[in-house]
Amino acid sequence: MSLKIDVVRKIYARQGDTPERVLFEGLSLELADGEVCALVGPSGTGKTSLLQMVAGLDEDFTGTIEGRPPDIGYLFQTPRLFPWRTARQNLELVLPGRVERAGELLAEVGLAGSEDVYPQRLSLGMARRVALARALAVEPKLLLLDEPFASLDTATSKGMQDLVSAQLQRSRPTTLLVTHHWHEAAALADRIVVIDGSPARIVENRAVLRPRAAE
Amino acid sequence: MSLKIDVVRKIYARQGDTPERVLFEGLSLELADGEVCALVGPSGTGKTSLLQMVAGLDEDFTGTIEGRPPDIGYLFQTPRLFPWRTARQNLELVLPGRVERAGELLAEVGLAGSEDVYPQRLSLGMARRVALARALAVEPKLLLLDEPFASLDTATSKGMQDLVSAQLQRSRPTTLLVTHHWHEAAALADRIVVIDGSPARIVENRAVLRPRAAE
Amino acid sequence: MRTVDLRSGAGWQGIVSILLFICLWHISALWAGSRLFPGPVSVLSSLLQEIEEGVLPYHLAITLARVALSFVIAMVTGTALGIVLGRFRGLDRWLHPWLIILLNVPAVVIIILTYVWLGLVETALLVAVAANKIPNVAVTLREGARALDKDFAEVAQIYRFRPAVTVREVIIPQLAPYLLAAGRNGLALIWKIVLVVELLGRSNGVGFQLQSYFQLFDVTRIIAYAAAFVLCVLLIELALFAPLERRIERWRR
Amino acid sequence: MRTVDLRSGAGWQGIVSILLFICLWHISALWAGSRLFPGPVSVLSSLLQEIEEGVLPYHLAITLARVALSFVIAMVTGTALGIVLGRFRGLDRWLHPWLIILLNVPAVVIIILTYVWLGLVETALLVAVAANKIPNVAVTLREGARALDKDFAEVAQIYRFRPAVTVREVIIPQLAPYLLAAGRNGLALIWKIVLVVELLGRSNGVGFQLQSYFQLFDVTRIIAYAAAFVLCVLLIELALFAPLERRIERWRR
Amino acid sequence: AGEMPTIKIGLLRFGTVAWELDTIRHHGLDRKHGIMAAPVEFATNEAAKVALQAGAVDMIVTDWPWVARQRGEGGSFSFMPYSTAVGVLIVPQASRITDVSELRGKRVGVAGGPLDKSWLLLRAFAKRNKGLDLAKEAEPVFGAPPLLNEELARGRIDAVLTYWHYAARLEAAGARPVLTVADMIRGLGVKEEIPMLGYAFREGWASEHPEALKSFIDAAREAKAVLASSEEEWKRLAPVIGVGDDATLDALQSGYRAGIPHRWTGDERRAATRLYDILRDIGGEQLVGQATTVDPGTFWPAVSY
Ligand SMILES: Nc1ncnc2c1ncn2[C@@H]1O[C@H](COP(=O)(O)OP(=O)(O)OP(=O)(O)O)[C@@H](O)[C@H]1O
Ligand SMILES: Nc1ncnc2c1ncn2[C@@H]1O[C@H](COP(=O)(O)OP(=O)(O)OP(=O)(O)O)[C@@H](O)[C@H]1O
Ligand SMILES: [Mg+2]
Ligand SMILES: [Mg+2]
Repeated sequence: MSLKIDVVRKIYARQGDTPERVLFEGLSLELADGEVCALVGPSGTGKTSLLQMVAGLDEDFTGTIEGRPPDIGYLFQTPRLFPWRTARQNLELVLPGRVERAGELLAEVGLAGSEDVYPQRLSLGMARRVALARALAVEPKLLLLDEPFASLDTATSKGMQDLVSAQLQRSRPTTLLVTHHWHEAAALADRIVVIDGSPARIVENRAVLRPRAAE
Repeated sequence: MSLKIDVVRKIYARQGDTPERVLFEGLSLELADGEVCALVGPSGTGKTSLLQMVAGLDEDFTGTIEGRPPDIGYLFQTPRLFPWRTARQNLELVLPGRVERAGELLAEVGLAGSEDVYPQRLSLGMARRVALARALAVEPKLLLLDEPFASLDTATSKGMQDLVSAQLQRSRPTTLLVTHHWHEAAALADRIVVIDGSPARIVENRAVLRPRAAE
Repeated sequence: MRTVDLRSGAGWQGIVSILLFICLWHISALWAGSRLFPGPVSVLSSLLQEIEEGVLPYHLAITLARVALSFVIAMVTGTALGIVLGRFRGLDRWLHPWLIILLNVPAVVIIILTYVWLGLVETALLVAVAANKIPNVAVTLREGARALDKDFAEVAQIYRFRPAVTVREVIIPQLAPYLLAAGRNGLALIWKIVLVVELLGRSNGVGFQLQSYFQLFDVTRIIAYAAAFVLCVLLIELALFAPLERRIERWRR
Repeated sequence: MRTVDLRSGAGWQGIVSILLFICLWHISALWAGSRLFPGPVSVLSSLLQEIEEGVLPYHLAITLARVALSFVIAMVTGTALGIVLGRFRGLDRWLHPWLIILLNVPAVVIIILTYVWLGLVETALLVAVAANKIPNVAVTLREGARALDKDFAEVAQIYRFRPAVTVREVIIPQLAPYLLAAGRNGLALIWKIVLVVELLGRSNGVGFQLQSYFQLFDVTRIIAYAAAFVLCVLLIELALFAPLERRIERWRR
Repeated sequence: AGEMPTIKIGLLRFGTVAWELDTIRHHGLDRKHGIMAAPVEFATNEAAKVALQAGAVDMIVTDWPWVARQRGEGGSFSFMPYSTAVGVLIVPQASRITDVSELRGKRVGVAGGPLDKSWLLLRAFAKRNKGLDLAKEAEPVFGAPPLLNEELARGRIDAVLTYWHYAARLEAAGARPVLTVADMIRGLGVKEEIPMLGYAFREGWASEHPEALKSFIDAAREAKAVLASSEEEWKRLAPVIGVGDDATLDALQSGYRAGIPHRWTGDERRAATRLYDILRDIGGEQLVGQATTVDPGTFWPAVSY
């Protein structure tokens, strides 16, 4: 089943001194089942907000999101690990009944040896990798990735891209990937959507032609 | 006066389930007055830790930091804005007696119109730009920048680089710049230092040849 | 800002809710039909009578003054102590048992000792109340101080905030929920302790009146005095705590 | 883990600190030389005598049982209420005035009413204590619930944690400092209320004994009973609160 | 008039002492004897004791066993009589209890706690005359007097041993007295009328103001005489007493009159000493502390009639 995003209007109401902000006014996007879509756009246009809406975390807008599966993996823009749980325990929490997977996943994101570290004692890059592992751990049917490779050095970033790529090949989740780097988008996505403006609109929406799409 | 970093040994002690970690063992670096040094290295090697030590926030190591001026600007890896103060008020806090500068700075980082927004209602990229503005606001003699251009789209990132570049030209602070992108390092730094390994050592330390250095 | 205040203020729900409470009270009193459970009407008439005679205003004013003074003393000292203990783990290890002891010594023991040592004077009352309440505030604020975010403290250190600025802009906002909890509980607790202290050694105040009417088992008057104080607290709530609360709500996501 | 427990535990400082307290007490009692300020030696001998006669263990056990039961009731109900009010702003607007009223009704009024209505029985005591303490817990935990991080709640929602898991893994850890504050203050407060409730209408318990000795002005025995309870609390501290506290400290930076 | 010594008396707002003091002041009996009697109101008996200890008042009304005990522990207080009325054992109108022996297995409300003098005397009385140990064979319910009155009215206890002025209210409402403390004392073989309650004061203060003390006792006895004879006086006092209905006022009036002590000589003092032994035997060390016998100074020697 395809994912149909149809936002008629999304407003952040005035609150305290924060002024009102009309974020979207008519924004539609349809993702085929298993399609990987890169979402690109300037800082502050509403990429994260859109992901929250797609994930069902923000229902305060007019419009509809159709075809959202129950299994979602969401890499938030900040790691959001539970600080009172070690890296391993954070993964175990989303892997009930399969806790041995936690160690394997941590090794895959290059954190073998740091399994028992509490999040506040991880470097930011390490914490984001744990969060990435968590998003992939649930083998979701809908994968939302908010800048998965930011704050990582080139080599680590490459490794993570390969990891995500492998998972996309394997379980083919419908994916929305926010990124600021065209090469990341080109490497992973079937389609690139650019949003811009205030209220934000889709200013570009084009397919990526590459081997995988032809498979 | 030059900044002399001389770390004999830095250990994060075992704490709770978190195992002990020997971070540095013999790491020396000297920065000439006004020199801009890019610090590069894989995620989790200790770049942030080194910045904390240089800033004087972490004094729990054997070794010395000499020549640290009192005026420091530090862009932390996370924004660390006070959530109970709007973007503008966050800047005003570090600008006693020059509060009108706050508005100008916000405009310079592209946040005109978002002055009265509380940080938790800013996008991550916006919050990081406010934090960058804060680090530059104090016109420091020592500037520590922990991945200043991460989480920003290409255009905004370019704008911020120009802003930092202008400030470096103008007030010539001694600068340590953590980055994962060689082009950023090349554009701004006089020297690139690469650290790697556990415990981390300087594996590369070379000057960047470019017009500015010749000025 | 004005719209916000109206929207998130106590607003009409608060007033309706109090009216509802009074209605429920009225109905259950009618239903019970006992002189030991007077309804709001007879309480109000007792209240008015006591006001007319000038007794209630006199005793209430005295008690309010005592509560206010003790409240300020206990909150300031307790907060300072709590922050210090929360920040300096070494000191806390030493003082923690003392705090627990002071926290659990029955009010009556403290009251007897202070009255006997300082005499039946106003200072003794203030000391007794403060000694009773300070540890409570300190225990709450200590948890708050421990939960303070190091990240923010480091920002304050780097940008060399003056101590006063650090307290006002960095520490207090983080402690706000703890201060609110300690403040609300504190007001209630201090008022209750003042009552006990008054009945054990003062010749005026609401506590003295309550006990006197207790001996006559005049439940209506007892409730009238309680109601008068509760009314004052509801006003303080409206004037002090509610605006503070709104300030916190302003910046939360 | 074992090393950590030793390092951050109450440890030797706690014991030394208590000994120091007793020394100071001894010296000031000597210096005062008044029968109204007995030193630790005479208190201890009274204590031993009361234990020998079996009176103190009997009354202390009864009071401890009452305190324990009321504590559990008040903490569970208060926490649940606090979390609900903290999360559902609409409901809070309606119930907040009721909470403030209940918080500020003098203990003695609640006690009288429950005793009169339920008779001088054990249930009345439990109801009176719970009604006195629940609003305090609720007010503290409500602040905690309001400060809950939405970020974590969203993670729990996305990964579809079962409600029990969400409570245990997401909510409780964030509320821990509030729970600790409410717990410590709660224990102390409940004990103090139980004393009052006992002295007004029960025929056993520490409060009842205190009242009897108060009538005789036997300050030594009064302090002996207080000391016995404080000792119990120090043990509870060691066995319950201190380990909880250490668990929090483990993950903080 | 400015020269007149002032005596501060700690009392309860609605207590019996307040009535007497109001009579003294209303009729100017204190000024007539060259003193000023100043009432200081407290909310509880304990508060008054604290005030006496702290030196905030010169005199309070309490029982002499308390004085004896304090003396045993170094508190040099002394005593002179105020009233022989203390407690009354009272049962509901419909109750079939007519004698102490019928209290076996019953719930008996007791005001003031297990070391209260009335309760100890009742226990001693029951034991000596009926062979009944009330502490074990009845079920005492200790509580605050107003609450106990309520319990009795609701039939949740079978009898109550309470202070006479609380008992008077119950009587006015129809309850029936079974035994007074005066009866108990007689039943224990003490023939003299012993005033259990009296004015307690610091010895040091009394030796400094012997005249004032004497004047006060004279004024107080004159007030008692007024209260013993005049009905009008009680009508006047009604608001001070805090009662509305005549039945209660009547009951209080006769209760008060019955408690007026008429003799205070060596006989009574010696009898009190014997009574103390009885109390000590049943109340134990918890009651008497270190004072195993009555110190002679317990009863202020300069006052007798
Ligand atoms: N809770 C909120 N209340 C009010 N305004 C908000 C809130 N969250 C976001 N905004 C505003 O909505 C806009 C979009 O925010 P969003 O986080 O979606 O941007 P983004 O595209 O993810 O940016 P970035 O690349 O910097 O992360 C911003 O202007 C922000 O200020
Ligand atoms: N407070 C701490 N306690 C224990 N270990 C810590 C602490 N802070 C950092 N570490 C460890 O030190 C190492 C270096 O961390 P640091 O944050 O300096 O890395 P970094 O180079 O900045 O990485 P990144 O590029 O991911 O930000 C990591 O392995 C981390 O787990
Ligand atoms: Mg974003
Ligand atoms: Mg880092």
